[in-house]
Amino acid sequence: MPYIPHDGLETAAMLAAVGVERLDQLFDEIPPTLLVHDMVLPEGLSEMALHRELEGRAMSNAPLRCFAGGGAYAHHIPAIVWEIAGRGEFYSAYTPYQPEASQGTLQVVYEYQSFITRLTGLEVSNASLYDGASGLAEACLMALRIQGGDKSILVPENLLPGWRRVLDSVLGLQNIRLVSVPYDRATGTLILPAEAGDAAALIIPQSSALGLLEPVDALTDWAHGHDLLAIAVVNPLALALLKAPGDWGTQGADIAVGEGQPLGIPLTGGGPYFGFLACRKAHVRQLPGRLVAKTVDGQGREGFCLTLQAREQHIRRGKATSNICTNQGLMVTAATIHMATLGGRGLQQTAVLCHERAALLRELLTAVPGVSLPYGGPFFHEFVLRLPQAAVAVRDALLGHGLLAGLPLADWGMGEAGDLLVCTTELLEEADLLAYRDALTSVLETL
Amino acid sequence: MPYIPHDGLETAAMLAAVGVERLDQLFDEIPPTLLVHDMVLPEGLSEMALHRELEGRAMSNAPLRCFAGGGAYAHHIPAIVWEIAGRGEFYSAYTPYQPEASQGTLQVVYEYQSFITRLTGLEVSNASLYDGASGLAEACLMALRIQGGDKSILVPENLLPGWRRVLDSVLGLQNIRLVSVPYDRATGTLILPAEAGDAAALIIPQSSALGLLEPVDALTDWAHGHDLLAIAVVNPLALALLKAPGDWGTQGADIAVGEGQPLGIPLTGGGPYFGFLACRKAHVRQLPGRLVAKTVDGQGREGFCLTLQAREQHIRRGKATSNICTNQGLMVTAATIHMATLGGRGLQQTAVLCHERAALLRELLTAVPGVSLPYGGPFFHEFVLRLPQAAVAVRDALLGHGLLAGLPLADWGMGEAGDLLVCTTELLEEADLLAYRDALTSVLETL
Amino acid sequence: MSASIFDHDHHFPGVELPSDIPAELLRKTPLNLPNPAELEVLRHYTRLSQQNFSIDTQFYPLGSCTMKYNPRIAHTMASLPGFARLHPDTPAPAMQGLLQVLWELQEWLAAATGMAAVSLTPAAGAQGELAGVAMIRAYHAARGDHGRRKMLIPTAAHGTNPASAQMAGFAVVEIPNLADGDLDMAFLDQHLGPDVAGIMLTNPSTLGVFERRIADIAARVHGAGGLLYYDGANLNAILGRVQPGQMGFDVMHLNLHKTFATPHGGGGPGAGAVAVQERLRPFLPLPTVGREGGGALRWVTEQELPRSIGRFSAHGGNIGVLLRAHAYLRRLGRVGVSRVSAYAALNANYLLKELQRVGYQAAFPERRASHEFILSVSDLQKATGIRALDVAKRLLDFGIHAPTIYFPQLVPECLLIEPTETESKATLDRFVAVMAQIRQEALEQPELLREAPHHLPVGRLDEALAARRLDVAAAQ
Amino acid sequence: MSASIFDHDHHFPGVELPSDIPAELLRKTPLNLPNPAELEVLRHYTRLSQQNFSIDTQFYPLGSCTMKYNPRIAHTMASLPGFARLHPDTPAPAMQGLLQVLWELQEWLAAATGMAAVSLTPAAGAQGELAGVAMIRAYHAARGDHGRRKMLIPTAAHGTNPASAQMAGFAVVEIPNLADGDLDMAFLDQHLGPDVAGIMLTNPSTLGVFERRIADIAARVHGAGGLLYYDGANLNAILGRVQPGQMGFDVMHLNLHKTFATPHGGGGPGAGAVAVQERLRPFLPLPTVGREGGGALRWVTEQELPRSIGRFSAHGGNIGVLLRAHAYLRRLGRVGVSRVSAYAALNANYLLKELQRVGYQAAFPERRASHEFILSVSDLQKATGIRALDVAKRLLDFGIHAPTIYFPQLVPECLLIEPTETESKATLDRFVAVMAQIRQEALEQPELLREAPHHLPVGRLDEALAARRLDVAAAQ
Ligand SMILES: Cc1ncc(COP(=O)(O)O)c(C=O)c1O
Ligand SMILES: Cc1ncc(COP(=O)(O)O)c(C=O)c1O
Repeated sequence: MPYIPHDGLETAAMLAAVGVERLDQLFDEIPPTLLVHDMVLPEGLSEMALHRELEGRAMSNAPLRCFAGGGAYAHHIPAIVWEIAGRGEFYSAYTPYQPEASQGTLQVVYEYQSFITRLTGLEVSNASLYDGASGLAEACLMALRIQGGDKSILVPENLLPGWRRVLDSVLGLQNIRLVSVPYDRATGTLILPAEAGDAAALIIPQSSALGLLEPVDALTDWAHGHDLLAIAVVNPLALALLKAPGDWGTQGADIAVGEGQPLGIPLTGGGPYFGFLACRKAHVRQLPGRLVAKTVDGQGREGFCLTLQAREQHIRRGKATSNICTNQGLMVTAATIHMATLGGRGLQQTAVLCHERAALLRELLTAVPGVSLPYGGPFFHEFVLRLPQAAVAVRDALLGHGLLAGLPLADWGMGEAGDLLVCTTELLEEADLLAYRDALTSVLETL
Repeated sequence: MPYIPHDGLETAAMLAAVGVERLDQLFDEIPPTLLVHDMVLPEGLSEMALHRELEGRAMSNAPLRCFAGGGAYAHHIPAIVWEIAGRGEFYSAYTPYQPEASQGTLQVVYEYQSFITRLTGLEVSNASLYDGASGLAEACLMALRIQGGDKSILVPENLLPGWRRVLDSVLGLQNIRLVSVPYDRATGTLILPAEAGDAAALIIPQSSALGLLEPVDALTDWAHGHDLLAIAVVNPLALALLKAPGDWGTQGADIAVGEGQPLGIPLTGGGPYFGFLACRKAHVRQLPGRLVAKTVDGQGREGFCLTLQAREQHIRRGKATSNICTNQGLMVTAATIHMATLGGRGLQQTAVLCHERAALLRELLTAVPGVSLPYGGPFFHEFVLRLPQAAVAVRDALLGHGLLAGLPLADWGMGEAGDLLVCTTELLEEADLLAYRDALTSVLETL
Repeated sequence: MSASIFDHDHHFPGVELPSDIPAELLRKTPLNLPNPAELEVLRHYTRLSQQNFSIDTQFYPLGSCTMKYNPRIAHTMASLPGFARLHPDTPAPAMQGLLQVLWELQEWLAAATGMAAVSLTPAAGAQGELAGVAMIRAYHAARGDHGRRKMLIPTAAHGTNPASAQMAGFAVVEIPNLADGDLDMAFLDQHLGPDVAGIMLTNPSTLGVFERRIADIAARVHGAGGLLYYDGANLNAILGRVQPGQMGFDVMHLNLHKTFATPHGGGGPGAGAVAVQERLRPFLPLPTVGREGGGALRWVTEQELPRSIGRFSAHGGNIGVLLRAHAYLRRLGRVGVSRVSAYAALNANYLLKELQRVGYQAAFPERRASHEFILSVSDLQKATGIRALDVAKRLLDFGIHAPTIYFPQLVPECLLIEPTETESKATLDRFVAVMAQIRQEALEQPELLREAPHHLPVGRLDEALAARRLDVAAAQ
Repeated sequence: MSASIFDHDHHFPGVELPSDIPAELLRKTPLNLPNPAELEVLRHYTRLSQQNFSIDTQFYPLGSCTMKYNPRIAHTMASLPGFARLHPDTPAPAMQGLLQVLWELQEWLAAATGMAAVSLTPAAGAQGELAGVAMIRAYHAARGDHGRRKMLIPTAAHGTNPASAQMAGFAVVEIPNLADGDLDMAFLDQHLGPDVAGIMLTNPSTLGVFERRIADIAARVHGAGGLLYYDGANLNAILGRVQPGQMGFDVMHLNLHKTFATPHGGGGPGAGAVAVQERLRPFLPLPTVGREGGGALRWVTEQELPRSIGRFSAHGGNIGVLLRAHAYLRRLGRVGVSRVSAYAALNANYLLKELQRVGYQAAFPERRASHEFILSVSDLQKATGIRALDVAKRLLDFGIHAPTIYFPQLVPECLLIEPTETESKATLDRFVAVMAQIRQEALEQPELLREAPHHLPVGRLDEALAARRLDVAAAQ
C-alpha cells in the first residue's frame, strides 16, 4: 500500500484495540446515505510507471530559449540552492509554531527579512506573501488601513495587467475604487496625476509593464505632497542596481512590494513564486503575514520566533490584517540561499549582465528591416520592440525556431499589434542573441 | 574566485602572519627550475556556462530503451534513494576513521553488511570493493591465501569476458595461473572439470555470460569434493529469487562475490558501481577491505566502528589482505537505502518482473522469422537470441529505432556472429517489448 | 543560535553599473549584502536545516495540519526541466504536457470531492476560502439577491474562515457547538434568514468529530437561500468515504498541502484549489484549464468565463505544488485514495484509545475520532498547574513534534492530535509511551515540564521581548 | 545508536516465484529482509545522515585526505539522465557526449601533471598505484630487463604504496627520511641497482614538506635504470606550480577524489587516474578514450594497445566520479587551478604559524608547510600523558573533525593537518582558538580530553570488544 506502513497483523491489532472489526466501522457516525458510491479516478501507478508518464509529459513541453519576461524571468539558479532548500528538514517542516523545534526555518526567515530590508531600504519585511500581484493587493489594503476612511487607490495604467486584474478581484470584494493613472503614449512613462482625489496611496512601479524605468523620485514626492502613501513595486534583482524604495524622493516610499521569483525560483509555468512586502517600522502593526524576530531564551541564548501574531488570523480571526496563513516558506528559503550564494556582488553582476544582454539584443533587433523601438527611455533588461507584423504571429512563428520571443502587448490589450515585449537574462549567450536576430529576420521575410 | 573564500584583506593578513609578502613565496623551497611555465587548460567557466555545456554533452548521448545487460542493468531507482544518499552528510564525509563522528555512515555499512549476508546466506560481508570484476579478483586472492601454496584458479569460460580480463590483469601480476573450465556448446552451461589439478578454487557463476543458470549445487559439491573452495559469482537482485550461495550443494559456497550495480546504482556509462564480497566467518581474517562491527562505548551505549583493521594496508602495509583503501562507500549507502526501500518483498517483485518480461520478450522475438534460441535451459532475465544476420549490424540498425537491442556475443569473442544477448528489466513495459519485436522484424527485412 | 550569514562577509570591489541608466535612477546606498563563499553558504544552511523538526525526521502529530509523508518522487517529477523551465506565457500549444497534468488534476479533484468543476489557481487554503466566499457573493449578486451580507461560521472554525469572509466583504456571525461536538441547530435556525449568504463548515469539524446532522444543516441553509462552503482542510478524514458534494456543500477548497501530500516547506507554498457545484461554475476564479474538441488544452480566460470572480495571482497559481499533488493522486489511484481515510481514522482512533488508557482525557469521549481528536489536560492543570503548553514543550525533548495546542479555543487546555495514515503502529506506540511518561512526570516533577524543552538548541523563547524589541532584521 | 532498519519489519505475504525456473535453483531459505514503509526508510536514513561529520557541515582538516569543498554543481551534472542512464555497452557513436568529457579530462590531467598520456580507468588511488607499478613492471619486462623485483618506498609513505607494490609482485624496500623531512640519499644510493624497478614517492611527502632534491633523486634512480612513481594524493599542494612530469616522474596516479574535489562519500567512490610519460604509453590500462581523424571518439581496446597492462574493472572505471572531476576542472580553468595550491599553501602555513603561536610543536619547524603539516604533541604526552588521540577526540566536541593521527608513523604523537584552500580565515581562526583551549584543558583538566568526546551520539567505542565479538551483521 503506497505510503501506508501497516501490515495485516498490525491493522488487526489496532482494530482490536479500538474495539471494531473492520476499517469501515470507524466511519459508523457518518450517515450511510452519504457514503461514496463511485469515484472516477484512475488506477494507481507504481513509482516507476509514474516516473515514466510524467517524464513524458515534461518532455512534451517544448524546450525554448526564453526571451519572455513580463514578471517572470528565466535566471540561472546555482545548484546548491535547491539542493539545500530541498533537504527534508526544510521541505517537510510545518510553519514554525514551535520555535524551539524550528530554529532552522526561523533563522532563514530572519535572514530573508534582513536581505529584503537591505534591498528595499525599508526597515521591516514580512516572511512572504503568495506572489507579487496578491502582495500588491495586500499592500493596498494595508495602505487603506493606515490611511483610514473610505478611500481609493491610484493604479498606473502601465502596471503589469495580470497584477491589475488581481487588484480588481481582491479589492473589488470590498468595493474599493481603483483610479487609473495614465501613461504618456509617447514616452511610455507615467504622467503625474492632476489631482489625488480621495486616494489613500499611489502605486509606483520602478519598471513598468513596458520595461521602462519610471521617475520614481518625482512620483513619490508627488504622492507625499498629496498626503498619499507611496507603494513601490519593484523587481528584487533590479534593486541590486536601481534606487532602493527607501531612497525614493525626499522621504522614501512607504511600502515596497514585488515578485520574488527572480531570486532563485524556477519558472514552473507560473508558480509557486513569492511576494515580498517591506515597510517602515511605524506601520508594522498593519503588516499582513508572518514576521520573525530575534529574542532570547531563559538562559539568555539567542533564538528566533514568530512575533506580533496578534495581527494574524489565528489570533485576531475576522479582524486580522489579512487572511493569509500558509505563505510561500520554501520559496523564501530558496531565495535566501540564492541571495547568499550570489552575494551582493553576484546579484549586481547578474543584474548588469541581464541588462547588457538586453542592450545588445535591442541593438541587434532594431537593425532588422522594419523593426523599430516605440520608446527610447531608460529600461531594465526588458524592452518593447515594434514589429512590422502582428507580434502574436511573429511570436508563434519563432516557436518553430526554438525561441519564446517575448510577450505580444496585444495579449495584454496594450500598445499596437506589432509590439512585442522582449526580455533577456544572463542565461542568454551572445550566440542566442544572434540566433534570435537571424530567426526574426527570416520570419519577417517569410511571414 | 570559485570555491576560495579569501578576500584581499584576509589574504594580506594571512601572508603577514606567515611572514611572506606574496603567495609565490610560499613555494620558495621548490627549486625554481621546476616551476610550471605553461599548462594547456581551458579558461574557467561560470557555473551557468558549465551547466549549459555539460547539459549539451549529456543530451548528445542518445536516449535509448535499454535491452542490454551483460553485468550492468537498467533498473528503476526509487526517488528517495539518491535524495538521501546525496545528502551532504553522506556525500561529503570521509571514510569513518573517527567512529564517534561517523555513526551515520558506520550504521549504514553495518546494515548493508547485514543485507548482503542475508541475500548470500553467508555470515560476513565486507564494506565493498570497487566493482564485481575486481571483487572477483580479490576473492581469488583470498582463496589463494586461505588455501596456501602456489596454486591456480579454475575459471569458467562462460564468465563475463570483462571479468575474465580483470582476473588476467590482476592475478597475472602475481603470476597466478588461470585454468579455463569449458562450457557445453550445446547447453551453454559448464561441464564439470575432469580434474582439479593444483587449483585453490573454482569460480561458479550462478548465471553465466549467456544468461543461463548453472547447476550450482553440483559444481559446489564437485569443488568441495576436490578440496577446492567454491567462489560464487552472483547477481544480488537474482538472489531475491535464486538459491543463496550459502545453500549451494551440501556445504554451501565459501565466498560469494558480485556486482552491486543492480541495487540502486545508475548505469552512468559503466561506473561507479560496487563489488560485494561475503564469506564464512572462519575466513574473516583473509577478507579484503573494510569491515564494520557493532560494539559499545564506555557508558554501554551501542555504536559502530571499523574492525579487524590489522588486515588492511594502513596498518599491515605490504602484508595487507589487499591494497584497497577508498572503496565505493556512497554506492553502498545508496544500495542500502535501495534495498530498504524496496524491502525483501519489493526486491522479489522486481526480480520476478524482470524475469517475466524476459520470458515474454523471448517468446515475441522467437516468433520473428529467422530468429532462434541457441540455448533452452533456465535463465534469469537475460537470454541469447540467434539472429539470421550479424548481431552487430542488427544492434547498430536498431539504434535508429531508439533501442539498445542487446550485446552481440561476437564483441566478446563468444558464440556465433548472429548471437545477441538480450536483457529485460522491470523498466520495460509491454509496449516496449512489442516495439522491439516490430523494429527487429523491420530491420531484419531491410538489412 | 547558529552563526549568522552576515558573519560571512567578504570585501570585494564593487561592480560597475550600466552607463545607459541615468544616475538618479541607480542605487544611492551601496548594496550591503554578504558575499560568502559557496562552501560557507552550503554549510550555514545545511546546519540550519538540522535545527528543524520535520516529517522526514520526526513524528509530527500537528492537528489540523495533516503532516503526512510527502513522497519524494513528487518533488523529483515537479523538478523536471520540462516543467521547471516553462515560462508562464508560453503559448498553450508549447505547454500541452503541463496543461494535461493540470486538466487531469481538475478532473480528479472534482471526482474525489463529488463536485462539478474545479479551479486550481488559489495559492493556499486561505486564498481558496476567499475565492470560495467570493463565488458565493457573486452567485447571490448575479441573482440580484443583494441583501446577503452575513456569513455563518462555527466558533471552533479555523481563523482563516472568518478572516476570509471578512476580506470578501461579509459580516461574520459565529455559531456555537454543542457539548457533543455537533453544531447548535437552534442557534443556526435563529440566525438563518434573507441576510445570510451562507455557512462555512469543515466536516469532520475542527473538533475532530463528524458533524452527523450535515444533511439537515444543508437542507436548512439551502432552504433559507444560503450556500454551504466546505473548508477542505480536513478532507484527509473522509477521502473516498463521503464527498462534500454529496453532503450538500456548494463550494469548497482543498488544501493540497495537507490531504494531497504536498510539502509544507516550513510555511508553504500550498495550493488551495476550489471545487464547486454546477451552479457556481460560471464564477470560478481564473485561469482554469479547458479542453477543446480535438483534445487540445488551453487556459480558460475571462472571454469564456465572463462572470468569473477574477484572478488571485498573476499566473496560474502554485503549479509546482499542483504537479506534486497530481503525482500523489496518480500514484495512489482510486484504491489508494480510499485507503487514506481508512488508515488516518485507524491511527487516530487507536491513538485516542491508547492515550485514554494511559490516563488522558478525551474532549469528546463518546465520539469516534475522525482523522484527529482532542485531548484536554485541564485535569493536569487543576492537579499540578501543568498546562497543554508544558506537555507540548516536553514532547519536543523526546524528538516528537508537539500537537496543535489551544486550538480550537473552546476546549480548555487542549491538544489537537492528528497522526495521519503514514505513521506506523510502532511510532504511535512510542508516542503513547512518551505521553505516559510525561503524564507521570507532570505529577511527580512538574518543573521538568515547565522548563522544557531541555534538549533543543534553545529553551522557551521570550516572545514578549521579541515583540517589544522587534529585532526583525540584522543590523547593518 | 539509532534504531535499526531491522526494527521496521512488516509481514507481507510472499511473492510467487517464476515457474520456468527449476525449484532446485530457487531460494531455499525465505528472503529475510525488512519491508519498511517509504517514510520509515526516509526517516531512518535521514536521521543517520545527521550523525555524520562531513565537509558540508564541519571543518574537516584530515591530513592526506584533502577534504575540500565538493561543488554541488558537479553532482547535478553527473546526475543528468543523459549520463546517468547510459549503458556501458552503448556503441560509441551513441555516447559521444560522454566520450567527449572523458577525452577532455584525459587531456587536461595530462596538461596539469606535465605527462604525455592518461588512463582514467583506475577506481581509486590504490588501484591507480597498482596500475602504475604494473606499468613499471611491464616496461622493464618489455625491454627484457627481468631482474627488477624491488620497489623502493619511503617509510613514511601511505600504506597503499607498499600494499600495491606487493600486489604487483614487487618486494618492498623501505627508505628512511632524514630529520629535516627529506629523503635519506645515502640510503637510496646504497639500494639502487639492477634489481630495483623503481621508487614510489609523493612530493610534497606525507611529512608535509617538499622534497627539495627531487631532481637529484630522479637522476639517480633513472641512472640506475629505475622508474619514478608519483603518488598523486598530495597534488593539491602543487597544482599549477610544479608538475610531476617536470620533476622527473615517469608514472603517477591522481586522486580525483582529493585534488579534483569529487566527494569522498563516506568511503568512496574515488577515481585514481594514471598519467605516464611517453615511453609508458603503450602499457596504459584500458580502456582509454581515443580520437579519430574526423574527431569521432571511441574506446581504445587491446587491439590498438596490445601491450597494455590490461583492465582493472569490468567497464571504463568510475565514470560518475570522472564527470565530477571534469566539471570541477572546467569550472576552475587554468587560473582557478593555479589558485588551488596557492591558497592551500596559504591556509596551511598560516595555520601552522598560528598553532605554533598558541604553543603547539611543529614536526619540521624549519620547513615551509606544503598544503599540510605535522604537529607532535609528544610534549603534552610527557607533561600530562595526553596523547594525539585525546586531542583528536576532544576536537570532535567542538564540531571539528579530527586531523589524521599517528600517520605518518615515524613522527610520535603526530597530528597531520590539512586545511585545504576552501576554508576561510574565520574557520581557521576558530580552529586555532579551539586548539588553544584544548591545550589549556590538557594541562589543567586532562580527564576532559581522555574521556572525550562528550557531546556526540556515542563516546569512545570499545574497539577490542568489536574485534572479539565480531558482530558484523544483524542477527536474523
Ligand atoms: C481547518 C483549516 N482551514 C483552513 C486552513 C488554511 O489553509 P492555509 O494555511 O493553506 O491557508 C487551515 C490550515 O492551516 C486549516 O487547518
Ligand atoms: C598519500 C596517499 N596515497 C594513496 C592513497 C590511496 O588512495 P585511495 O584511498 O583512493 O585508494 C591515499 C588516500 O588515502 C593517500 O593519502
